Amino acid sequence: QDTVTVGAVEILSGPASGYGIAIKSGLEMAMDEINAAGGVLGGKNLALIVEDSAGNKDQAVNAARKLIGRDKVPLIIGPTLSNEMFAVGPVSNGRKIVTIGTSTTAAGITAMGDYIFRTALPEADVIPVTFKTAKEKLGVKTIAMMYANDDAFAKSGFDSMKAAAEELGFEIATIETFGSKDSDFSAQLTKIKSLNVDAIAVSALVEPVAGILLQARQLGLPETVRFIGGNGSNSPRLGEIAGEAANGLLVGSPWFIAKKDELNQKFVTDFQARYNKAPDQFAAQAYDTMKIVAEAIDRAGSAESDKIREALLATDHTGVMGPFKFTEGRDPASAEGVVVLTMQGGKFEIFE
Amino acid sequence: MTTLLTVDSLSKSFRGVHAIRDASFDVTAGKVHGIIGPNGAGKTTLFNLISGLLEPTSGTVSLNGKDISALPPYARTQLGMARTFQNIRLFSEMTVIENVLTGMHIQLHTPFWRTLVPFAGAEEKQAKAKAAELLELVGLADKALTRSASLAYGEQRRLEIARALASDPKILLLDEPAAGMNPLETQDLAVLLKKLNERGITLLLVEHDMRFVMDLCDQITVLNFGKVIAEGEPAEIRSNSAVIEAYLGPKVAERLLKEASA
Amino acid sequence: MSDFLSVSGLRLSYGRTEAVKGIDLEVRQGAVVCLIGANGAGKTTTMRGLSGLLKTAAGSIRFCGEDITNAPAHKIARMGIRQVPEGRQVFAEMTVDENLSLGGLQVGDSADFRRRREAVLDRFPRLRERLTQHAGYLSGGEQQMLALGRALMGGPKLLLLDEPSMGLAPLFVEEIFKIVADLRQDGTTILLVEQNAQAALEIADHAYVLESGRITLEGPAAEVVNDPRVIAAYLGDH
Amino acid sequence: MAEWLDDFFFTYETLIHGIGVHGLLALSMYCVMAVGQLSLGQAAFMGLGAYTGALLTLKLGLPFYVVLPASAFVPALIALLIGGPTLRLSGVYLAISTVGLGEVLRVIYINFESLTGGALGLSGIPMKASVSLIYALLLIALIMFWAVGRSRIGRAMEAMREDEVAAGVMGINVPVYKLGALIVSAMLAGIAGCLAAHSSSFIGPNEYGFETAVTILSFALLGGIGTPLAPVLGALVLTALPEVLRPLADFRLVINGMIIVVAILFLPRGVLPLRLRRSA
Amino acid sequence: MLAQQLVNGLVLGATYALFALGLTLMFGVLRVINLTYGFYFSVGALVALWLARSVGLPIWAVVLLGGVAAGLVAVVVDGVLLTRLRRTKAGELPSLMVTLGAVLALYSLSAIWLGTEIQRFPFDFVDSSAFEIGDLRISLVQILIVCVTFALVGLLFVLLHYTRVGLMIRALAENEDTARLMGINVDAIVIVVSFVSGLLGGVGGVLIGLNFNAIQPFMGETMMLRGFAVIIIGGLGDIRGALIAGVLLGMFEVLTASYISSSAKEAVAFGALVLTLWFRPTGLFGRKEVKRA
Ligand SMILES: Nc1ncnc2c1ncn2[C@@H]1O[C@H](COP(=O)(O)OP(=O)(O)OP(=O)(O)O)[C@@H](O)[C@H]1O
Ligand SMILES: Nc1ncnc2c1ncn2[C@@H]1O[C@H](COP(=O)(O)OP(=O)(O)OP(=O)(O)O)[C@@H](O)[C@H]1O
Ligand SMILES: [Mg+2]
Ligand SMILES: [Mg+2]
Repeated sequence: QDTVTVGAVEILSGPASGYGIAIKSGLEMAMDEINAAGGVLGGKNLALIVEDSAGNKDQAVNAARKLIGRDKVPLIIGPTLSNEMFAVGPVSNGRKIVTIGTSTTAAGITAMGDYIFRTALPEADVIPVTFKTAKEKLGVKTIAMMYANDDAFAKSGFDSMKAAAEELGFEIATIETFGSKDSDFSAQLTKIKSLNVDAIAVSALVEPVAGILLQARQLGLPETVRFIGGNGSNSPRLGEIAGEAANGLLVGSPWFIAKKDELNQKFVTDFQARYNKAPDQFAAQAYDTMKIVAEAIDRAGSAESDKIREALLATDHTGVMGPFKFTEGRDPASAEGVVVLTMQGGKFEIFE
Repeated sequence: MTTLLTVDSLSKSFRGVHAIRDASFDVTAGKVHGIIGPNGAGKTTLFNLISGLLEPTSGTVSLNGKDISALPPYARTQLGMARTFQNIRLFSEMTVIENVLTGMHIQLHTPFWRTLVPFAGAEEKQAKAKAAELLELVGLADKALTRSASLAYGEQRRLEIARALASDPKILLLDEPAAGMNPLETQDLAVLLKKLNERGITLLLVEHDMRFVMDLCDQITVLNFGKVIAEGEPAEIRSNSAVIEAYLGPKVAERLLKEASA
Repeated sequence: MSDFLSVSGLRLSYGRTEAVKGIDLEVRQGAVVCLIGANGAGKTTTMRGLSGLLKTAAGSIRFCGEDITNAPAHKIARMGIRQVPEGRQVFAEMTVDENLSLGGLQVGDSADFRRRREAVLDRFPRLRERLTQHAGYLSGGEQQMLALGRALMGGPKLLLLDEPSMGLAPLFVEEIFKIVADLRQDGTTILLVEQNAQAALEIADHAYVLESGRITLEGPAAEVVNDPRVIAAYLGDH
Repeated sequence: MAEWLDDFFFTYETLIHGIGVHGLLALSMYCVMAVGQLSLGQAAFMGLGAYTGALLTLKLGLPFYVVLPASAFVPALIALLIGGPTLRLSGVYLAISTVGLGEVLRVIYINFESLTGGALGLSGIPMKASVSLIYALLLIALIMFWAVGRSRIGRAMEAMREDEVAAGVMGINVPVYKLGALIVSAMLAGIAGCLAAHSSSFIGPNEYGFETAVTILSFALLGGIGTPLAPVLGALVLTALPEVLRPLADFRLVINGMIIVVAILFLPRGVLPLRLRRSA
Repeated sequence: MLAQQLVNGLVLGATYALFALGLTLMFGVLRVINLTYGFYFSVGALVALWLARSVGLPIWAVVLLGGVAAGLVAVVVDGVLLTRLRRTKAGELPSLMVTLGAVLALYSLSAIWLGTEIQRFPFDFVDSSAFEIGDLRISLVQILIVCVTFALVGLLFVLLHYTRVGLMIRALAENEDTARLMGINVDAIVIVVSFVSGLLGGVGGVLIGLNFNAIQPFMGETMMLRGFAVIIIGGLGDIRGALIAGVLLGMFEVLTASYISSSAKEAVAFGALVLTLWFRPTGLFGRKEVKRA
């Protein structure tokens, strides 16, 4: 046997396929680099089977089961969404198959079992950093909060925001919700406008965040009112869609496209060359994850799930996101790499 | 001579159109009672009021002395009333015999799980036999298994009658049963209706074929603009000047008179 | 002249059941031709075939020198063949007035249109009273008048009447036959299906008897009405 | 050999569960469509069953044989409550108002966080729904519907489907039949929801919305409603198709959609267009 | 704030109504629950986006051509999917199912082809300035949406109720065979209706895409539920009804969000509107089926 095959379950079709496709790109690029550099376990090729979940939890489970039962993979990367992970986790964990989420930031994921890991930094680690910066450097005191209340990812981000805000003694003027597929936020924003807050914290995926920014400016919300985003806002697409309206938004990120280190620069250039578009953090996290997995397989000296699991716990990797270790609880160990970014003229830059 | 059905000062209006105005009459048990009147006089509306498809604006309908004005249609059927529709309303996807079987709904009582037990469908078998008999009666026996939508117009009319008969009604309301039938078929229908009447079914009949009506009816009520303008035995009706003017026309009246004396 | 409407070897079927099994018909311009037959004989089917609502399985139909076999129904209607369908088929959710306008769609000239509309309303005063009412709420007989009026609005060259007297009060049945006679006076050709065979044969020039999809008898109406077979089968003992 | 079988079963377990559960949902759809109603509320009833079941298991630790009936009971109760007013509606009007039920429930699940977990849903539901249980229930439901369909009740239902007014005149108590059908269908959907929850360990508030409602309807439309078997067949096809087409990768949903189109174009009454045989 | 919220509600309601116009036409006349309608909405927006970006056409041309493109797609889709069913008189439900399958295929195909990432019109494509009256703000695009919606409602109403074509369209809606007997070229009218409803959907897609600045293949899908709600509440096939129901729905949502709770927005809006149905079972303007016993 001269290949080691791992599996991935991602959203490749349907409205949310953008995320899955970015992840798949990151994974495949990393895999090719690994193979070009001699593969794993002393010369075996690393192979990847990516199955589509279409964003549906049953299909995600079906895909995972197929990878485990038919393709006999020892390890699964994904699925893309937290909801899917909650359904897949018990199944793969029950079969003692390592499962690594690269984009699932909701609370409680890794608690599902000993075989469930994640490389995505939970919002709970990133948001306090952002909020603290906002308080210290901008003197924010009263904030309004908005989140997509039908989305597990956004909700869990919001929970972290609320905790951080209370911790820092912010006055919460109002909490507004919306649906993750909404495109009109004028009612909520008009209400917030009348409350004269210093900042607005938003937890949602990038599409609604962009809509909120555009409509806020359109409703004449002053530029001095800062937006603070969660993980969902951390995407170059925000600038593309919202343009100037996104100026001044703050977001904490474990990764930043313009990070100066050599590894990252190379990743960005290669990615751009290969896929003809800039990588986002989903691609970056996936890229690192694949590298982490390859290293773990090498260290395990075998492609058995149990051994990979042991090896993963001992991960000490430096990737495009920075240094990476797992905690006992199989979450990323530190939020040290988190930088606070701000949006200017459609591009992120480091907030000073 | 007991009164089976009583219509008492019944009125019905639709946003300004007074379709029935203060109509009253009795239908005697065991008789054939005709309702005639010009187009738009309110005959079908009257049937709809009697069978419960419409709620009267005022007035009452009683069956066997019991006020049934507030009962829904199915309850009236259970009390022994059945009807046919002027603009045919068959269950068009069903076969002919199934239409008839549906008409027997209130008489069948076998619980549904009995269909699971082989050879337990005695009641259903009887029902089918009876349905076949009714089809024989209306001359549709050979079409029992065709889809009712594919029947010709006149055949559909006869099926309507068979279906209505299936509930074993005490009183049968027929809205233009002979429409679309040729004179010979109409005669056959008259024979059929007489037979039914002899079996004790009271008939309430709307029809424009005067030969048919005069031949069959014991009593006739004439409506015009929703009002009862005349009532009586056929002989009285065909010579009633108001009826002749509003409805029959002199030529038909004359012909009827001639036929009656012949 | 005999080329006004001629049908030869016409076969029509619904799926696998053949309802009209190869009939020949001839209608001369200006004539009233009557088609009689028992329930299910195929009279309505024939009418639907002529007006193009049913595709012909075999045979040909020629009208005014043109082959209209399998021509689309709207073309046939525009050529001047108008059908008063069985069961009236008024547009229930439209007003009486709109129904009439639909009949006169092809009459471009609005003076002509108004004249025709007046003529129809004069003929059926009941419709004038109900002009703004939804046709679906009309009584059966009123709808029959509307269906006829609607066909007349089109100024037909050939009128296909499928049981026009059905559901009409005696006074009105007379009226219908009078209308048929009037129309013939005006030069309209009429193909008439009637259960009231006696009356129909009295005004018809020519008659066909249809039995189970085949023509079993034809001839001048005056002869057909006295044919013992017809008397026995359709006219009854009166 | 045994191992091979085990792997096979592992691979398709969720699919096998899914087909069974969807079969029950298809029957619940069939039940309302059989009386001529068009409901998009089946997903909502399913959600009620799922949440009821999951909560009783997770919070109260009740045994499954108590949980399952309870998750049929709650939707039935709701069906009874909304039954009165909705019975006046027909066709698409009814359908959209039942979508409203689903949307209202969704908002409740999202907002009653302390109980329902909000958007995070409920996870860690023990997998108590075995394949044999699911298919036994499906089989029982099928047999019942088949029996009802062949009886006078089935005839009455078909009559209502074709012409309610005429059916009423035949002595059929139309409102009671409609309400009964709605309640039975709600119970079935509730059971299906409970089984689904106990076979996937996680439920979320967005799983029972408009899309799911349309999916459930499509089981009946693809299969047909002439016999109770037809919608179940529709559920089988539509559930298995995305998995069967997995090798097509990106194009699998495209092909999936085209298969549906072609099937309906040539079989507009569904892939099993038969009618239940009643009269010999 | 109330004034601004009322404006917000009006604009949102107008977008709902705009979306619903073509849908109600298609539904009311062709009697199909056409799920591909959302796709026409997307097509309009995507074509317009392409024209604005690559060809650099001005806004009016982009709106028009986006609409025409969507109309043509609608004609083709209708021709391929529904003619056959119509000919066999298959009824509403099979056509629902066919369009369900088609929509799955079409969306997936366009997602493969175009990706699902949100795109937007160039930043300077429309004047983004807004009118300000005190605290009240309304942008040019919003005014455009409201005006176009009202204008289209007016035009469509006149078309359907006061023209010969409208008469033919309504006749066809009711009884195809009899319409043929009146000399109406049914196939041609069907094409006209598909085209017009596709056009309306496409124009809606362009304008709403401009307003929210979020264009992607699935954008129509998320509007469908609201669209159905609007046409049902307004009464199937009724143009005024679609307008009024759309505006009411928008107002309800906005006012609920601002004065009750944004998390109750959908529930209150849907709940209240379902209640309307309970009181008027065929929608605000829908007639009960004219059918006598
Ligand atoms: N639902 C309704 N809305 C408005 N008008 C109605 C309605 N139902 C009946 N009408 C009117 O009431 C009158 C009586 O109609 P009805 O059908 O009872 O007449 P009829 O005596 O049966 O006539 P026919 O002999 O032609 O069948 C008609 O003028 C009709 O237009
Ligand atoms: N839609 C249909 N599908 C299948 N068969 C049909 C259909 N319509 C009519 N038929 C059959 O075709 C034959 C002829 O029917 P048609 O309606 O032409 O008879 P008709 O002479 O007009 O009778 P009537 O006097 O009752 O109107 C009948 O046997 C009938 O069962
Ligand atoms: Mg009548
Ligand atoms: Mg006929």
